[in-house]
Amino acid sequence: MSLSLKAKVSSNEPVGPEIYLLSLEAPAIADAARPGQFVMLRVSPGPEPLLARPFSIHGADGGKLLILYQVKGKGTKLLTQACPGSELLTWGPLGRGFDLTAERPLLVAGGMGVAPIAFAIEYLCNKFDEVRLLCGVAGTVRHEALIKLFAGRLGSARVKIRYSSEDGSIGRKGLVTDLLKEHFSTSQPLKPDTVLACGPLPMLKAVALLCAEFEVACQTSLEAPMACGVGACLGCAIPAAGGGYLRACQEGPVMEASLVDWEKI
Amino acid sequence: MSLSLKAKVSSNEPVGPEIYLLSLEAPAIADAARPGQFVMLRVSPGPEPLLARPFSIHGADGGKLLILYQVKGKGTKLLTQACPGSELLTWGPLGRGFDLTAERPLLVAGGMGVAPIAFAIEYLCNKFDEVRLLCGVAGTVRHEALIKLFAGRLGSARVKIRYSSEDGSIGRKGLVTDLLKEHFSTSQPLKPDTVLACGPLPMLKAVALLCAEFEVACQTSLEAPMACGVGACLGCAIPAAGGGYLRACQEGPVMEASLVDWEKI
Amino acid sequence: MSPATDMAVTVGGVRLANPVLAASGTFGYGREYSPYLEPGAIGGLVTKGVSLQPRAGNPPPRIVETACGMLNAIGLANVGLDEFLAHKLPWLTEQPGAVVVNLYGESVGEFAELAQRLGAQPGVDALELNVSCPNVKEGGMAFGCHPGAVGEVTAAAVAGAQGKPVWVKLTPNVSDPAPMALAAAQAGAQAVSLINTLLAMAIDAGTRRPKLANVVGGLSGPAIKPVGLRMVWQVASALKAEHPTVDVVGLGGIMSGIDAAEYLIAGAKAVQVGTASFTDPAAAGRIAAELAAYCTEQGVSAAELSGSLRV
Amino acid sequence: MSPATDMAVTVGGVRLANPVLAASGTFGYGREYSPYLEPGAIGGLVTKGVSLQPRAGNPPPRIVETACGMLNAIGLANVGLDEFLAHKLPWLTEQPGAVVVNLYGESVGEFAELAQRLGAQPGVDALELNVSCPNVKEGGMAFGCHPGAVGEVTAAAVAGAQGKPVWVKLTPNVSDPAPMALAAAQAGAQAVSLINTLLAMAIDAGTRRPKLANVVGGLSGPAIKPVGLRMVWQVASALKAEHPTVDVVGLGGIMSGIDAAEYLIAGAKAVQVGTASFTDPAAAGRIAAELAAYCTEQGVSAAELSGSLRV
Ligand SMILES: Cc1cc2nc3c(=O)[nH]c(=O)nc-3n(C[C@H](O)[C@H](O)[C@H](O)COP(=O)(O)OP(=O)(O)OC[C@H]3O[C@@H](n4cnc5c(N)ncnc54)[C@H](O)[C@@H]3O)c2cc1C
Ligand SMILES: Cc1cc2nc3c(=O)[nH]c(=O)nc-3n(C[C@H](O)[C@H](O)[C@H](O)COP(=O)(O)OP(=O)(O)OC[C@H]3O[C@@H](n4cnc5c(N)ncnc54)[C@H](O)[C@@H]3O)c2cc1C
Ligand SMILES: Cc1cc2nc3c(=O)[nH]c(=O)nc-3n(C[C@H](O)[C@H](O)[C@H](O)COP(=O)(O)O)c2cc1C
Ligand SMILES: Cc1cc2nc3c(=O)[nH]c(=O)nc-3n(C[C@H](O)[C@H](O)[C@H](O)COP(=O)(O)O)c2cc1C
Ligand code: FES
Ligand code: FES
Repeated sequence: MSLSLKAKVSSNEPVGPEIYLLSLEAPAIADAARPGQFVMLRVSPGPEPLLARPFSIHGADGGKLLILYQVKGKGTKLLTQACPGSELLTWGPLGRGFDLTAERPLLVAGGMGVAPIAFAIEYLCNKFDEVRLLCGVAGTVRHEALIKLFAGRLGSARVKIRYSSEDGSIGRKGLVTDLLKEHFSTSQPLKPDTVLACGPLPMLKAVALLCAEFEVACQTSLEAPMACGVGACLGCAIPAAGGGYLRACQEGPVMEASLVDWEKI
Repeated sequence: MSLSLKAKVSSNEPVGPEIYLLSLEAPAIADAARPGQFVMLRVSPGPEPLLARPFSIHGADGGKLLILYQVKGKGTKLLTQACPGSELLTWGPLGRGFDLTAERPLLVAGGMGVAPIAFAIEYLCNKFDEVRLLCGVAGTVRHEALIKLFAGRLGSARVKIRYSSEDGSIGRKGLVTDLLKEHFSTSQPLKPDTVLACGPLPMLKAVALLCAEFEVACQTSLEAPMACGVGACLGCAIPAAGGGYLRACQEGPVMEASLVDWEKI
Repeated sequence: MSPATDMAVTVGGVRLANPVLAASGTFGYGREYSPYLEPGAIGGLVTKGVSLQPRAGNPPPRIVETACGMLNAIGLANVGLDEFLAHKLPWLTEQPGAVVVNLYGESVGEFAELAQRLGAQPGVDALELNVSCPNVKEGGMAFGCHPGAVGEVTAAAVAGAQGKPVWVKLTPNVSDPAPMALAAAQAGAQAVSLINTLLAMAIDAGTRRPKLANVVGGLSGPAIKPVGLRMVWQVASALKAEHPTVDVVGLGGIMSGIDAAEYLIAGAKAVQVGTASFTDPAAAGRIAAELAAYCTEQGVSAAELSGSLRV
Repeated sequence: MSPATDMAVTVGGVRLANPVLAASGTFGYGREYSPYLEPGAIGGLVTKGVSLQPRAGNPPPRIVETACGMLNAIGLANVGLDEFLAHKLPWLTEQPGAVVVNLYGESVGEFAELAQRLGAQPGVDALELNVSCPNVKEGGMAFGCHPGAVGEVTAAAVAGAQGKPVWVKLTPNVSDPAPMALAAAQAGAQAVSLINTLLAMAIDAGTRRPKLANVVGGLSGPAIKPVGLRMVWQVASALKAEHPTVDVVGLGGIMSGIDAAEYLIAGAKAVQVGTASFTDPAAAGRIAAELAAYCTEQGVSAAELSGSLRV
């Protein structure tokens, strides 16, 4: 059950260049949250900027809702100024999260795509002795914060991370799809049965294609401009494989890759 | 010469309920400022609220521009949140200030009208051994801050203040015009030759009428909604005695009472 | 809060517990917002525009934020009449509050057919004809800019609607909406609602492309409130003179109870809350409560407030 | 900053050092803003509307702030032609930058007379006919909503103007401004400028009175930018097809160099900065500099940017 409330900011700290970790007091939302779901967050009480911003739930811990966000434009810039104690109108949890029933899930994150993936990892760590993540970053400099975050919050012995970086400064030089291809080719017969992916659109597209090629189920967490977040405005249309559109906020943000028309998107 | 600059906030402190004293680093504006002039101040860098707010210059001291303001609506509310170190787009000094060449000036302030009057008093204290002010307030509770301010910043031996209050809690019970009438009747032959007044419109109107009756010159500092502050938009129209309109920002804010059509205003 | 004043109104043939409705296209089919509003908090809702056939709508991007506003080019995506009747209307009928069905046809005949089939539904309280959508090629705004076309569409719908009140939703993309309102009234509409969105556009200077795939879209939100108020006042004044029984439903940029009050003062009998619901899913309910508080404070009923502008 | 790219444009028969002009009614007679702008910072200015006789304008309040916008009902207050020629134009003539005189008549004859007397002034680079003011009873918007009237006024002004370029300022209070633009072009205008303000209204719920003494006023500022962009694109597309030598001057809500770039991309050859000057007296100069920086970054000249929208 989703609900709307004025969530008090517990903390809102930079964890890296242009990347912040926001913690909100929103027990009712945190308790109901499942990995892959998101919330809508109003960054200003006034009419400007007008619309709420969607953010994945990065964690839900003791009544606190964690959001990991990157400064992109005026809304996220304003958000950095939200002081502890101030209140932000928040509604959620929203949308369809990851289906975490797979036997041998493989997580794939690109850049800020880690935000929801981290929540999924926590969840899966309760279920499996080993959780595998392939993580693509630009490099240690630009994504130092994310890498630190993994080393820290997700640094459980159970999480096995392999990195790729565009500049070669960490892990394999190249794209995360290179890692994925390698993984598919070498992990036989224990090839993953499902890939759970979040990241930039070109990455998701490449991941979806690769999964199709290797006949592995694939769930992608997609972004679209959103107004309502609750399925009412029809603004967040994602072209569907069968023609027509799916709503990122309702049939998504996590969608089976096979349901998406990756050509039109 | 007026100019526009990003003025750094030196301090912005409440001095009473809903009344703040703002100090801005704006040497070029402060140096040029004369009593009765004003500045335009942008309270937000974004498009909302859109227009700058006009504020009288309350003082100009060592490169600092002082503004005494009351929280009225969203703009002044936002202004209370301007932290020291932040910058506010400011232009000025603007408009026609008080003509301070009179031999026996009498100052009359109602409520927040004290903001520009205080600057005029400082100026006149350099010229005269005694400066007389009639000051009308609602009462000691609502206007405690203003009264303290007088006792403090203007508490020079040269300033002779008489109060009136609507609730009788300080000075004479009644309106400041009662004091003024009394003063006119009893100060012969040293009746003031000019009244300099600032306050709410009904007060200014009553002061102007009284001055006309006692044949004393009267300068009133008027308010009008303003967009540009520089004489360009023609938004700040004040009905003129001879028909037509005067611009509060250009022919005012201080206007000879005889130039104003007090019936139409 | 139990308002000390009477908030009930009868508008366009429909009795409402309070004058606040949710606007078409911004409240889905009602259920989307049920987690966020107390049942009965608002007077009712206007559904997303229903067409005879399901419509997929325009390609994305469909929405973009602008200064104190937003553009949308949804393209009247909707589930279509059959699906609406089978799966959306039954739930709506069970809820307290009026159900106004917004409908959209590509021809006069389609409007008539929609009115006929929807008019036959006991759960439907009124029909709102969308002759003002800026985001579709056929029908929509093309109808809404000509009094003759508005009259024709309205007459056809009224004839089909079997006594169900017909409201006509007017476009702001005209010099003066009054002739359209008068044409609708003349043809039997019991209310006109305005404004729909202003035809507008946004450009990405980085890519030099339109920000909407549809190139143009409709502007809504606080930015347009002054235009909405002006048009409601124009139309209410015109109707008062010539068709005093025909009501005005006002909308455009309503974000607070005070905004709603302004529309009532300008001459609306009820209001609709649109984009505000996107900025706060509980907005419509909050606005109804704020309006009641305002009326109590002012000591007027909602009906008395309507048209009380002192010019 | 010395822009690495060519910012000069020729628009409506006038050569501008850069495509940013100050808009009529928002920049006085130029001198009011001289303390705040470097000489030559902008391409030029459009004066406050000049009429044959001085006009006192509407009673106050004349302005009110709205969400990301403002309403004005100045009522074309101005010093009148004689005073303008005697005391405003001489100073303007000495400044760098083009001088476009905005003029307003209550009849076709007045427009012709104004055009004749102003056209004879060497210091005047072009005339801009205001057929779109929402705040006056006679003329103004009444002319601007009918292609026939626009054509007639334009033809009369062109005949009087002794070869001085005539621009026509169009109203947004129409369904489609293109017919007005085509009529102006047909009648000899060398440019059309749009948009003027949107007819609008604000109400004080406390007093239940209009916030403007004139009841209605014109909406300007960032709130209207999406409407302005749409109309500029519509008009530029129409003129390109039928009168490719007639230019578009775009305005409405321009607050930054990027906003200005959007208007150029939509098809304007130059832009005007209006309400922004109220929010920052140096806005027009800043916007010209930001636009130059954008053009340099994108590696295009201002002329190349114009009409480069990829739809
Ligand atoms: C379901 C969902 C979950 C998300 N989760 C996260 C998250 O966990 N952390 C995070 O940092 N960001 C997340 N985002 C993206 C985030 O919503 C946008 O970065 C944010 O809305 C930008 O707001 P802004 O005002 O700063 O930028 P704006 O000024 O609005 O725009 C700046 C730039 O960002 C782009 N942008 C704006 N909105 C979106 C959007 N909804 N999706 C993608 N790009 C956009 C614009 O096109 C523009 O180029 C998520 C988006 C969605 C749809
Ligand atoms: C020349 C001049 C000098 C001024 N000096 C001072 C000063 O020294 N200290 C001070 O506290 N205030 C001063 N004011 C008034 C001040 O400008 C307004 O209080 C302020 O603009 C209100 O802004 P807001 O956003 O808080 O209110 P808004 O939300 O804009 O409005 C709140 C209320 O204030 C009224 N209001 C808005 N603007 C004005 C205005 N320009 N004049 C009068 N009422 C207005 C509105 O009608 C409304 O009722 C001065 C005004 C002028 C014209
Ligand atoms: C996303 C969206 C979808 C809309 N869909 C419809 C629709 O289907 N039918 C209709 O008559 N109006 C539709 N509208 C217009 C609104 O009902 C309303 O008239 C307009 O948004 C102005 O009100 P507002 O400023 O309160 O949003 C839509 C508006 C938005 C923002
Ligand atoms: C206070 C004010 C006065 C105006 N006076 C005139 C005028 O005299 N003649 C004219 O053609 N336009 C006039 N305008 C319209 C502007 O030139 C411009 O078209 C409009 O404000 C939209 O641009 P903006 O959003 O950048 O302000 C005026 C606008 C304002 C705000
Ligand atoms: S964001 Fe409104 S339907 Fe998805
Ligand atoms: S405020 Fe613009 S002319 Fe006075």
